[in-house]
Amino acid sequence: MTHSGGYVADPRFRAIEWLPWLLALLCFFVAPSYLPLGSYVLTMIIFALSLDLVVGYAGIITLGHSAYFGAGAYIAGIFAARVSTEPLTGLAISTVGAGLLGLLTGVVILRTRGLALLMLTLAITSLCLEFANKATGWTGGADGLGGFAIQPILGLFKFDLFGKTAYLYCLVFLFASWWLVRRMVYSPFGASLTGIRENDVRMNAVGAPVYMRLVVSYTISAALAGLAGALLTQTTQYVGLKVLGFELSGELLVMLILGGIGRIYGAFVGPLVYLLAQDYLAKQFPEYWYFGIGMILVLVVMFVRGGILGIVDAGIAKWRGASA
Amino acid sequence: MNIGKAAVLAAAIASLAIAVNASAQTIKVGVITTYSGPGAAQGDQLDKGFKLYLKLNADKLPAGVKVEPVFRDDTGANPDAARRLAQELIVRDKVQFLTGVVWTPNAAAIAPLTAEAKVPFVIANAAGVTIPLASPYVARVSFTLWQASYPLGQWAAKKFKRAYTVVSDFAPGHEAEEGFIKGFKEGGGQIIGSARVPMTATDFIPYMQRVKDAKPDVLFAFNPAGKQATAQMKAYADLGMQKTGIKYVGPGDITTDEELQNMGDAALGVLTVHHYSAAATRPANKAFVAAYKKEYGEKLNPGFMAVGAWDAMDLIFQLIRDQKGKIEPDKTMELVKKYKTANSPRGQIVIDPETRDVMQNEYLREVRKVGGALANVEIETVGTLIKDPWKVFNKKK
Amino acid sequence: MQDFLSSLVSVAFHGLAYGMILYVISVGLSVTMGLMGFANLAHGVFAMAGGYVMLTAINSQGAPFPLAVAGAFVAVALGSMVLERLLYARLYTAGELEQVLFTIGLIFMAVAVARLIYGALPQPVHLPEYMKGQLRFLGRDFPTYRVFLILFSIAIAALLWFGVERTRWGAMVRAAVDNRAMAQSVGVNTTRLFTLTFSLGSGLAALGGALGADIIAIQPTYPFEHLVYFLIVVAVGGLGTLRGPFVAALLIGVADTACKYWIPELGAFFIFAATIGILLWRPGGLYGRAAT
Amino acid sequence: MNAALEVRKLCKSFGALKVADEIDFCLERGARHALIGPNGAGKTTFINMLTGRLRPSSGQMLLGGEDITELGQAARVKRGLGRTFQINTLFLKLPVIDNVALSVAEREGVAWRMFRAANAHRGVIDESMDLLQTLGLAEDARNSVARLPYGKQRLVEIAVALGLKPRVLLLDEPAAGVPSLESHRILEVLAALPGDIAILIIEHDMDLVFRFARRITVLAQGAILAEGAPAEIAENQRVREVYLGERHV
Repeated sequence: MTHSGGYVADPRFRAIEWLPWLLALLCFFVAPSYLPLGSYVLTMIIFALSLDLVVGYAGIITLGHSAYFGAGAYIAGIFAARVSTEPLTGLAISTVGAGLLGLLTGVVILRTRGLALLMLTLAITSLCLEFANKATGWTGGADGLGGFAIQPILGLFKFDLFGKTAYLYCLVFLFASWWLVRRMVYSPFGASLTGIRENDVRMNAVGAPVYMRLVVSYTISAALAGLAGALLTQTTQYVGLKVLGFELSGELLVMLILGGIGRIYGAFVGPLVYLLAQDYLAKQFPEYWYFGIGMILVLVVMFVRGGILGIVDAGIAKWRGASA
Repeated sequence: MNIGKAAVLAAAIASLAIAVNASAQTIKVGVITTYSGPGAAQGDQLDKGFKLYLKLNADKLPAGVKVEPVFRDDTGANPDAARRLAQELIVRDKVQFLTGVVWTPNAAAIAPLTAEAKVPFVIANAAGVTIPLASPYVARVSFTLWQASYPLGQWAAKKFKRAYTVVSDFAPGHEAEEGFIKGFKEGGGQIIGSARVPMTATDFIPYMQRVKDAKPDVLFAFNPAGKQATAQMKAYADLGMQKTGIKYVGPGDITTDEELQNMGDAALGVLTVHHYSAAATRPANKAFVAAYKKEYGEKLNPGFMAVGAWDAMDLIFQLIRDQKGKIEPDKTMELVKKYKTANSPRGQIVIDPETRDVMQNEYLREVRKVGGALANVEIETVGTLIKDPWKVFNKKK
Repeated sequence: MQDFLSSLVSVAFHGLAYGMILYVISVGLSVTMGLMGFANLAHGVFAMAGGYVMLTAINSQGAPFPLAVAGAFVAVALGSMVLERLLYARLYTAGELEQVLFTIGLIFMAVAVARLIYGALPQPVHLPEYMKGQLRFLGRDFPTYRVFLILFSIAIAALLWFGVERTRWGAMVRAAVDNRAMAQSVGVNTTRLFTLTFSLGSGLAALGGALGADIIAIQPTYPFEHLVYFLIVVAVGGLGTLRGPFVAALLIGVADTACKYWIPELGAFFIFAATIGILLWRPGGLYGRAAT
Repeated sequence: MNAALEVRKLCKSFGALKVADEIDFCLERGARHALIGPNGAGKTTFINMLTGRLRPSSGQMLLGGEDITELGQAARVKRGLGRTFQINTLFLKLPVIDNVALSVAEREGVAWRMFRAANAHRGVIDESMDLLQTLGLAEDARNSVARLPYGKQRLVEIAVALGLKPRVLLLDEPAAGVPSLESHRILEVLAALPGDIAILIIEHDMDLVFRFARRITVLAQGAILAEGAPAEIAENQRVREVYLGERHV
C-alpha cells in the first residue's frame, strides 16, 4: 500500500483506492455546506501531490513550491482580468506558465543539493513574492487581484454561491492529476526518480541523466502546482500575495509529511486532516489554534514517523501478524 | 440497556428541538477578523470592540431576538481565505449579516460575494476607497484614508513649505499619500520626496535617514496601525529628527491610542488628523473608554478599530430593531442609508446614502502628556461630517 | 559629494548595526546545523523568548537593562538545554524532513504560547536613559543605542572566536564538526558537547533577540517572520564556521540598508537575488567547505 | 586497433599533489587486467577519471578508439563503460531486482517512459532476473538490498554493472569488506563473466588478483611502476620492494 513504484510493484488499482473518490462524491451530497472548504481541500491535495512528486519520489527538499502555485494563481487571475474569463483556457495557460517557470528555475537550481537547494527554492519564491508585490499594475500588489467573474464552465456550469460547481470542477482536475501522478510513479520514469532519491551517485554510474530527469520531474510538478493555484484563483475569484509566501510552502510540506511522503495517498490524507483540524480548531479557539496544530506536528514526529498512513500501515501489519 | 439508550435518544431529540426553537429568534452575525499572524494585534482591537458592544447592549434588541456572533480568523491580509470564510458563513452558518474585516484586500474579495448572496456587509475597518462600489450590500462605518489625509494636507500647507512622504506600500498607504499630496499642493506646498515602505519592514532607520538628509519642513507618514507605526516613530526619535525641526504628521493610524504608550516620548508633539481619539472628552466617548477599561484592564486604551467595531455593531443592532428581527436584505440596505447617530464614541456619524460610506468629523490632534500618559489631544475640528473626498473628486470627473 | 559621503557613512553605520544583530542571532544556528546536522527552523523561537524575558524583566520587574539582558541569555540557554535533552536529542538521527516538521511544530506552539501570555501587540521597549539620544562624531549624529549594539556584538564575536579557536571546548567542537565519528573515537563526549553547544547557540539567539528588540520588534509571529533572514545568513555564510555568518550578516545588513536608503522601491528584491547568486556561485556558502 | 580502452599521458593534480602522472595504459579486448598498488597510489582517482566523475588535468582517454575525454559520465556509460564501487553504492531500500532493473532500463533507453507501468516492461524484468540467476541471487530478488549480508551486496554491485552490458568493466575492489571465506564466491562470479568483456580490476586481495588476472599493472605515487604477466610482476624486484614485499611474504 505504499505506492513506492518500481519494477516489481503491481500497478493495478486496489479496491480501496476508489474509496477517496466515493467519499468525495458522498461529501458532495451529504455535506453541501462544507463544499467551499471541500474545494479548498481538493485544491491543496493537487498541490500536495505535485510536492510529493519532487519531495517524496525525487527527493528534492523544497520550501519554495508556492512559487509555482502562486504563478499559476496569478496567471489565472491576470488572464481572467485582462484577456478572458473562460475557465478552461485560463487553467491551461496557467498550468503551462507555471511549468515553464519550473523549467527555468529548475535548470538553474537543480545542480545544487541540501541546504543550498533548500535556500534557493526559498529565495526564488520570496523573489516571486517581491515581484508580484511590486508589479501592482498587473497583480494589484498587496491589495490582491479580483473583480473578475469567471464564466460558466463550457458555457454550461455556473460557479454558484454554494460552491457546488467549484467543488466538482476541482474534483475532476484532482482526479486527472492523481491519475497522471499515479501512472508516473509506477512507470520506469518514476522508478528512476526513486533511484535518484536513494542514491544519485549510483544513478549517474548507470548512465542516467540525473540532472535532466530532476529538471523534468520538477517541471511537471511545477505545472501541477500551477494547476492547483489556478483552480484556487478561479474558485475564489481572487488572488492575494499569500499564495506566493514561503509560509504556504512550509504549511504544504507539513501537510504532506503529516499524511506520509512518497506514497501518493499521503498527499490526500495530510491536507484533509490538517485543514479539517485547522478549520475546527480555528473556530473553537481562534486565538490559539496554532498550538493544537503545532502539538499534532510534534507528536507525529516523535511517535509516528512516516505520517498518518505510516501508522495505518504499521497497524495493519501488526494486525496481520497477530492473526497469522 | 435499551431503556437507557432510548432515554438518551429522547433527551437528544428534545434538546435539538429546543435548539431549533431558540434559533428561530437568533440572528447570526458573521464576524471576520484576524486572530493569528502578523495582523493579530489589529484583529484583536476589532474583537474587543465587538464583544464589548454585544455584552453591554444585549438588552437593546426587540423582545425574543438574540444576536449570535460567529467569529472567524482570516489570518491576516489573505483575500482568498477571507472570501472562503465569508462563503462558509453564508452557506454553512446562514448568517444574516457580515461584519469585521481589518484588511482592504479581504474586504474587496468578500464584497462581490455579498452582492450575489444578498447579505448586508458592514465594514468595521478596511479603508480602501473603492470597496463600497463593489457591491450594493456593502456599508462602511470606519473611514477612508482620504478623509483624514486630504484635510491634513490642506492644513499643513498653511504652516509648512516642503514635505516628504513615507507610507506603507499598499492601497491604503497609496491613498493616504495621494490625499495628502493633493491637499498640500493645492495649498501651495512642495513635495520634495516620497518613499513607499514594504509592509514587512521592521526597521525604518534607512528610510528615515534618507528623509533626514533631505531636510524637509514636515514629514507625512502612514503605516497600518500597530508595530510599523511604532517602529517608524522610533526611527524618528533615534535619529534626532525632532531637533532638526522636521515636524511629524499623518492620519491617526500613526499614533493609535492602543499603540501610543509603546512609542514613548518620541511621539510628543506629533500632529495627526483623525476621527477618533481615546482622549476625547465627549460624554459618549468617556463612557465607552470607561467600559472598555473596565472590561479589558486599566492599561488598555481603545483605538479607532475598536470604535469601528463598536459602531458596526451599533448599526447592525439598529437595523435589527428597525425590522423587528425579520431581516430583509434590500430593505436593510435602504435603512442603512438612513443611519445616523450622535452617540458614537467619535461624535456624530452618518452613512452617506449615495456611497454607503461613513461621514464623520475629523479632528486635528497633538500628542501630549495627560496625567503622565501620552494621549491624542483634540485641538481643532478640521472638518464636520466629511464625505470621502476621493469619491467627491472622482464623481466630478 | 559631501552629501553622498555622509550618506555613505550612515548606510554603513546602520547596516552594521542591523547586520550585527543578525549575526548574534544566527551564529548559533550555523553552529548547530554544522555540528549536529539539525535543521532547526525553530531557532527564532529562542530569539523571541530572549526578547520576552528581557522585556518582562524590565517592564514588570523593573530590572536594570544589563541584568535583564543577562537574564535573557541565562534563562533561554537553560530552557533550551532541557528542550534539547527531552526532544531534539531524539531526532538527531531522523531525516531532514522530520526535523523540519518537528521544528515547525515547535514554532506553532511557541507562537500560540507567546500570544496567550503577552497578547498580539508588539512589546514596548523601554531603554534606560543612558542608551537614548545621539552620539556625535565625524560631524554626524548616531543613535547611542546602535553604537552600543555594534560594540557589544563585536565583543561577542571576538569572545566566540576566542572560545572556538583557543579553548578546549572549541577544539572539541571543531573536531566534531570535521568528523564526528573520529571525535567520538578520541574520547569527545559528543552528547554533552551537543547539549552545551546547542544551549550556547540558543542563548546567543536570545541575546540577539533581546538586544535587537528595538530593531526587530518582539511579537508572537517573530519566529516565522524573520526565519528567512536567519536562514539566509547561515546558508550564505556556510555551515559550521564562525567567519561565514559574520561576513554574511554584515553583507546582508549593509546591502539591505543601502537598498532601502537609495532604492527603496526595490524592496527585498536585492537580498533574495543576491542570495540566489551567491548560492549558485558557491553552493556551500561563502566559507563553507567546498561542496562536492 | 585492438584496445577496448586506452589512456594516453593522463595527468591529475590536486594543488601540488600529483595523483596521476602521465599514465599510459591500454586495456585489450576481453582482457582480465588487474591494477594494483599501495594505498594512496591513485587507483581510485584513476578509475574516477576513466568513468568521468573526475576531470583529468591533461591527457586523453579512448574507449573503443573513440575519444571520450570530454564526455560526461552518462555518455561514457552509453558507450559501454561500466563500473562497480569500492564501497557499496546501491539503492539500499529497494528490492534487489529493482537495483538491477534500473540499470537495465537505462541501457534499454526506456527509463524516460512515464505512462506505461514499469511492471509491464517484461524485457527489463526478465533480463534482470536472468542476471540475478547467474549470480545466484534469484531467491533474494524481492528482498531489499539492506537485508542482504555484505557479501551478497557486493554481488548485487556487480549485477548492477552487468545490467549495462558493458564492453569495459571497471571493478573497484570487488572483494573489499568481504570475509575471506566468502571471497571465493566473488571469484567464481568474476571467472564466469562473459569472455568478451574487458575487465579492469583493482584489488588488494593478492590471492584473487593472481588467480584472476592475466595481466597486471602496478601503480605507485600516481605513476606506472611496472606492467606484465602475473609471473613477471611477482618476479619484479622493484615491485617487491615497494609493494609485494610488505604484503605478500
